[in-house]
Amino acid sequence: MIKTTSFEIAYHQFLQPNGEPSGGLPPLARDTDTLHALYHNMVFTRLYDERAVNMQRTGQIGTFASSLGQEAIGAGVGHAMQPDDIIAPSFRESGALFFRGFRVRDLLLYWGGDERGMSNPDVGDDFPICVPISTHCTHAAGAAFAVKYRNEPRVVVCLIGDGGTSKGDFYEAINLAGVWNLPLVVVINNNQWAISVPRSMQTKTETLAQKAIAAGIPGIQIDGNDPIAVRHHVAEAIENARHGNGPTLIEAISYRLCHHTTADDATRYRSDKELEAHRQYDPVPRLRTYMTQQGIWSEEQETQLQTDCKTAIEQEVQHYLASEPQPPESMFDSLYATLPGELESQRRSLMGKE
Amino acid sequence: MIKTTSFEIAYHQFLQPNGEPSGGLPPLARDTDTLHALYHNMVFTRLYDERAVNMQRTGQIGTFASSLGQEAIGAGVGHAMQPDDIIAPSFRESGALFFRGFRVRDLLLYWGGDERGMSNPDVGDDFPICVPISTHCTHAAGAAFAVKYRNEPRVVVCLIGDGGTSKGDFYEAINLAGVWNLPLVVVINNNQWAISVPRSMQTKTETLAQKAIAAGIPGIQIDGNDPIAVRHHVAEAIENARHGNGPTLIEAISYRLCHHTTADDATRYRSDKELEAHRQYDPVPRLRTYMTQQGIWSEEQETQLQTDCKTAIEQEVQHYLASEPQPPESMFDSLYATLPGELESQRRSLMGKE
Amino acid sequence: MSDITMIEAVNLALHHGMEHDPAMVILGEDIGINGGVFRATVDLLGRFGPERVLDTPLAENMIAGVAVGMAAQGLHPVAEIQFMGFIYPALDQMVSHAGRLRNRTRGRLSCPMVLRAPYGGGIHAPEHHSESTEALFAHIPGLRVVIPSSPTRAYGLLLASIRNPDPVIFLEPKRVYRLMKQGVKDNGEALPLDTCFVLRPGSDITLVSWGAMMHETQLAAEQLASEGVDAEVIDLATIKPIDMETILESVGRTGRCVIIQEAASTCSVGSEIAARLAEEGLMSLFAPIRRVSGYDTVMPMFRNEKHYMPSTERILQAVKETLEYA
Amino acid sequence: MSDITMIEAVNLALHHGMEHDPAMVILGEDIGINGGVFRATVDLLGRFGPERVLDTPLAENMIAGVAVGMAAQGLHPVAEIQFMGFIYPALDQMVSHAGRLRNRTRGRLSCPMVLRAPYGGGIHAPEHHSESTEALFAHIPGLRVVIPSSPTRAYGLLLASIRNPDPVIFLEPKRVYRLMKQGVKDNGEALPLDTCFVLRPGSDITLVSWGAMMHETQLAAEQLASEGVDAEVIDLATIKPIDMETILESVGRTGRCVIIQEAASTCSVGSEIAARLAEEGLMSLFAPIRRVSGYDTVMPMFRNEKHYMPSTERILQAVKETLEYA
Ligand SMILES: Cc1ncc(C[n+]2csc(CCOP(=O)(O)OP(=O)(O)O)c2C)c(N)n1
Ligand SMILES: Cc1ncc(C[n+]2csc(CCOP(=O)(O)OP(=O)(O)O)c2C)c(N)n1
Ligand SMILES: [Mg+2]
Ligand SMILES: [Mg+2]
Repeated sequence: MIKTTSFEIAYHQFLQPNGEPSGGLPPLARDTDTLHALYHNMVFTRLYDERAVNMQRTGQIGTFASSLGQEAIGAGVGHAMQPDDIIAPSFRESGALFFRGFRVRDLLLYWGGDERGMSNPDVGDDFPICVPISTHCTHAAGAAFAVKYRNEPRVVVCLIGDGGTSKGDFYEAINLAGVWNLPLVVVINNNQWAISVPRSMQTKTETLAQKAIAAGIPGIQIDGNDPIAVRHHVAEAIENARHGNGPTLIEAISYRLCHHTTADDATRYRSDKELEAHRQYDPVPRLRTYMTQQGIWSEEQETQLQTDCKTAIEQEVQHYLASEPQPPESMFDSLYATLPGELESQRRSLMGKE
Repeated sequence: MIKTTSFEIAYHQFLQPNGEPSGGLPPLARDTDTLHALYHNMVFTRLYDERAVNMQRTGQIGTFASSLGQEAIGAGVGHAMQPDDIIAPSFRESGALFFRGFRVRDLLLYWGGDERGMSNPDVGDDFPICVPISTHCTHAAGAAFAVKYRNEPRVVVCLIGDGGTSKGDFYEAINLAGVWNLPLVVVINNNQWAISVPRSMQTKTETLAQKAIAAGIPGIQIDGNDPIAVRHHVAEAIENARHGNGPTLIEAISYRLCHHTTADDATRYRSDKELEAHRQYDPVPRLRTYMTQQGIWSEEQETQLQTDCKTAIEQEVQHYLASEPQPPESMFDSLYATLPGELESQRRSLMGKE
Repeated sequence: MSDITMIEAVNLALHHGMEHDPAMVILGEDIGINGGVFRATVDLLGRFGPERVLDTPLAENMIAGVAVGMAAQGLHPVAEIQFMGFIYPALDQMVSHAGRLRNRTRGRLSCPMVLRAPYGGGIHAPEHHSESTEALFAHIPGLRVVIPSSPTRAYGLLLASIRNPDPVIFLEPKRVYRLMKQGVKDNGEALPLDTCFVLRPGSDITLVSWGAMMHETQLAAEQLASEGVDAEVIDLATIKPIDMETILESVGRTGRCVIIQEAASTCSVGSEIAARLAEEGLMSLFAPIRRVSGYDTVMPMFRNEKHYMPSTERILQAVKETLEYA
Repeated sequence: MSDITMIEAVNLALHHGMEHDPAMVILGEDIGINGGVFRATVDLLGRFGPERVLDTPLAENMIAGVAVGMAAQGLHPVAEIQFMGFIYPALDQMVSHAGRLRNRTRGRLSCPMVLRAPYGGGIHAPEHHSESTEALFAHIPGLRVVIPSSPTRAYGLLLASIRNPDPVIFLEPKRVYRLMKQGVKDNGEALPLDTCFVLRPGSDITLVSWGAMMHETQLAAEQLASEGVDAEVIDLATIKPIDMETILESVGRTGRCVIIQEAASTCSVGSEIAARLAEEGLMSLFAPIRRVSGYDTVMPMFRNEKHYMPSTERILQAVKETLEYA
């Protein structure tokens, strides 16, 4: 006797690489404000990344991870979230973090080696940047439980990379989200590389979205360089979760047009040819072309946007550069709610008082 | 634009619970020796379990995990393996271990709190029993790499429980096995409980076999109380792996007709009704009925088998009971290939020589 | 007030916490309808429901990580790891996140969680069921580690841990879960998380221990008393932070110290106490410090575990050598 | 023989191992075509091919577990964890299996593997890239822990670790990966895995350190020499087992000891050395032992990391206090 159970994974795209619609468009494709917001965020992020990479070169910050080429994911995710939702970011989603209220100065502080980068109270209870890959997936699930427990209409969005999907934390978290029906959306930035390890060496699966099947939750694959697809499908998943329909896994296919970080030299392991071939999928010109064709974007607006972003970023950079380091003893001061006695003396000795 | 990818998980059964074929049968269903071997192993294991549970009650061994009701899995897996293959067991597969050369005295030593239970050189490089759930999945993958690396025609078989599939180790191991195309077969004993946690609270998936889709490897579900299905499909997966076709995940559906271990009281969390309802799926009478209908099993053979098994087990029990404990200093003697100097003095002090 | 065992005291404290703190939830493997493999969580599911008493899938890393996420969002999760031998997958979350969340965000977020686990040997359990690796957590900044040794201290210290605004590893010496009964008042009174308990004042020698080994340590002290040796017995109780003041004061008076622990000796909590004595109390010592520890071997399987765990005899032997030192 | 850095010495030892031992394989994240994020494995893929130089998926627990499985089946895996901050998911496998396989099977199976990781701070890296948690592994029975502090010792100790029949945690102080060059003979000669290295004989005080802190320790010793203080400088090198004989002999002569480590102080390797001195060398001490350690705080992000790591000044201060003690 043989019975079978079937599963499907769909791939979605609205805008082709050349900016032409690839079929029916969702309502947001006609919503100028949304399109402008997405575009603004992408341009802003790209300029911020460029500036930050330069700052690293001149020693003004430390190792930095750009999101060049992947801006549609941060923008789409950040814009799809409601203010009260909660983000559990990895480290490559500056665009999403800007939507959440993180400022350039916060991120520069963080990459500049200063804990205050994650302390901005305006970002509410959003999680800080998470460096150990995939470990924040379970935090996101725990947070999703917390909001569900309190009957709050909030959703948690967790961002990870393609490499991150190989780690047990990821599976454990989506499995729990499935069985507990948690309001969680996990978005994979499949930029096709985990430092030097290509997507094909991470896993044998045809898609990363199908990993959802192991958790019994919906999984979809989207063109992660199509800001409309990201915004639309992430919002749909978020609203699903908000209405009690449980978690979704979204694989957003993109490409890392930059080095892994400023500490990396991708030319060691990646051909120029491959890199160049992917430039045509760049999300920024894609949305710009679409908006131009829709008659909602002009050269003047572009120029203005570039100027505005640069000015805003520059102001933030100056803020950052003017920041005094924290006093050395700050390493003791947020460690516990109340410093245990045994650390008082270590603190004093650090301050040269003993 | 929408594209879709599809996946299927099949369920296989050859013998119905009442012992009647449920469709076409594989060749082994006509192979008397194989059927006898499977049946012998199942009966032996059941009698061993019974004896061991009693020994625990009288303090002759410690906590013990019976495989009552799940004997078809151990038997089918153990018989499907070639001598040179490698098993990475969990702790509930005594039947498979008997096929591998572990003796009753070995297992009693182990459950009696004596490391020598896992030292029998006749079991070659089979892995020892693994207590921390799922942690041996990666060992199995590593072993599978080793045999592949040396071009040996060997396959590694890893056994875990339904609860074990929630743990990251499991996913990480099958993911690696997929992408490295390792000769690995992972068999899940889905006995529907992980101590008190029912299968439905482990995961939302319809099957456990579909977790294979997350690793891009074949997954099938079989009736784990049908010894013919287990033997056939495990052997098929093993031979596939042996011929370079990579790993398979097999979910064998069974039911834990016993307490979790002797330390557990399943009546606290499981209804008698549920338990009783599952007795009809018992693999032992199922195979016996089939063999009787085939005219290859008689009352006399049954009586003889019971007597033989009991005698053999009893001899082993006596062996175990006669075993002297290891000397206390044995805790030092297999810790390292050569004992570091600093431990020499600890060893001497244990022996009262210092 | 009734006489109860340590495991009942743990259960009582959990009930008290759940009763008074709607943000508290309990999670772990088999902690629901089964009431925990040691019965620590018995009746909680019935009383507080499956929204607050959460049987999880089998994944310790996940349990710890989910607790971190809950705690970051204002809940007070008390997570159980079934045995300390299975706590290692949870260590990453405790080291990398639980102990850092407050610091990393300069206080914007915090992590008020408790990770409970039965620990230690002596119950004739299978492999991996007898670990005493409290030192791993004691080494980690941002964590607290607490180990009770009696029903009253279990109750008071667990309540304190539940209310603590930072992550606490709460290790329960399962060998003494049911060894003794004490009258425990269910009055919600917590004990301090930074103070040793002097169980027996004495002037000749200081014995420091914690967890199940308090039992042998106290037996040794009684034996010594009958031989005219007046031992001071200290229950460390809070492993991190360590209340060195009490220990230094005591050793300042007795001049001799034996530290008793079940754990392997190297880089252990006993090492830390000895090191601090060597740094801060050296000149009051009349004799070398002695550690009586488990050996630096894998805890043997149970047929031989008694040879691993410090016995009253080993303690007495060390005490005598310390007293006789000249 | 050419002058090379420590990272080059690591690479050289890996090459030598691969060349002479067909059972050796290398695995980890980005260790193939990329040659490792620190270039430790550069050229190995090209020379030995993808069958033996294995870029893995991103999962440290898996890397360790797969290495255990390989080792159990006769291979000699050398696995890299990219940074020690990501080693915690691998700890379960090292504690529960690598350190126990031989013991569990009474020698039927064994686990000849090496787990390499760069460790320590001082390179202005992001969070989690500056850990010094060697004590966690040093506490675990069945493991060995090795930390080189110079190119020659990196070469000799890594070769010894590769050939060792038991699991070795090999931690590389990345801050000094490129700090100094030494002439390293690629002659395949291993160094012992149970012996300290006395880098500078001296009679006034014993300084014990390891890893990157050897640098500051040696600077301190030079400074002291210029002030007429003759410090003996010991590179611990093998963290587990500890060669106490050499240390005790030294402290027996000098009567004073300062232990310098980058790690947090509590339950650290420094605690262990201090404890053993307090047990076995107490009466030769003229002054309290001093540990100069990282604080028991999370290593600050890099803007402030210099305040965390022991400086030459802090070492000198501790030495002076120890010398002046009366
Ligand atoms: C647990 C862990 N292991 C290793 C690293 C080092 N590391 C940083 S990023 C990275 C690759 C991540 O790849 P992916 O998940 O695809 O994210 P991407 O960088 O491409 O955005 C690695 C290995 C880490 N941060 N955490
Ligand atoms: C990592 C780990 N966590 C917890 C346990 C305690 N424990 C032993 S068996 C078990 C349930 C296992 O369930 P399953 O995987 O379905 O196997 P089964 O016992 O049903 O054969 C648990 C939680 C363990 N051994 N290892
Ligand atoms: Mg990536
Ligand atoms: Mg089960």
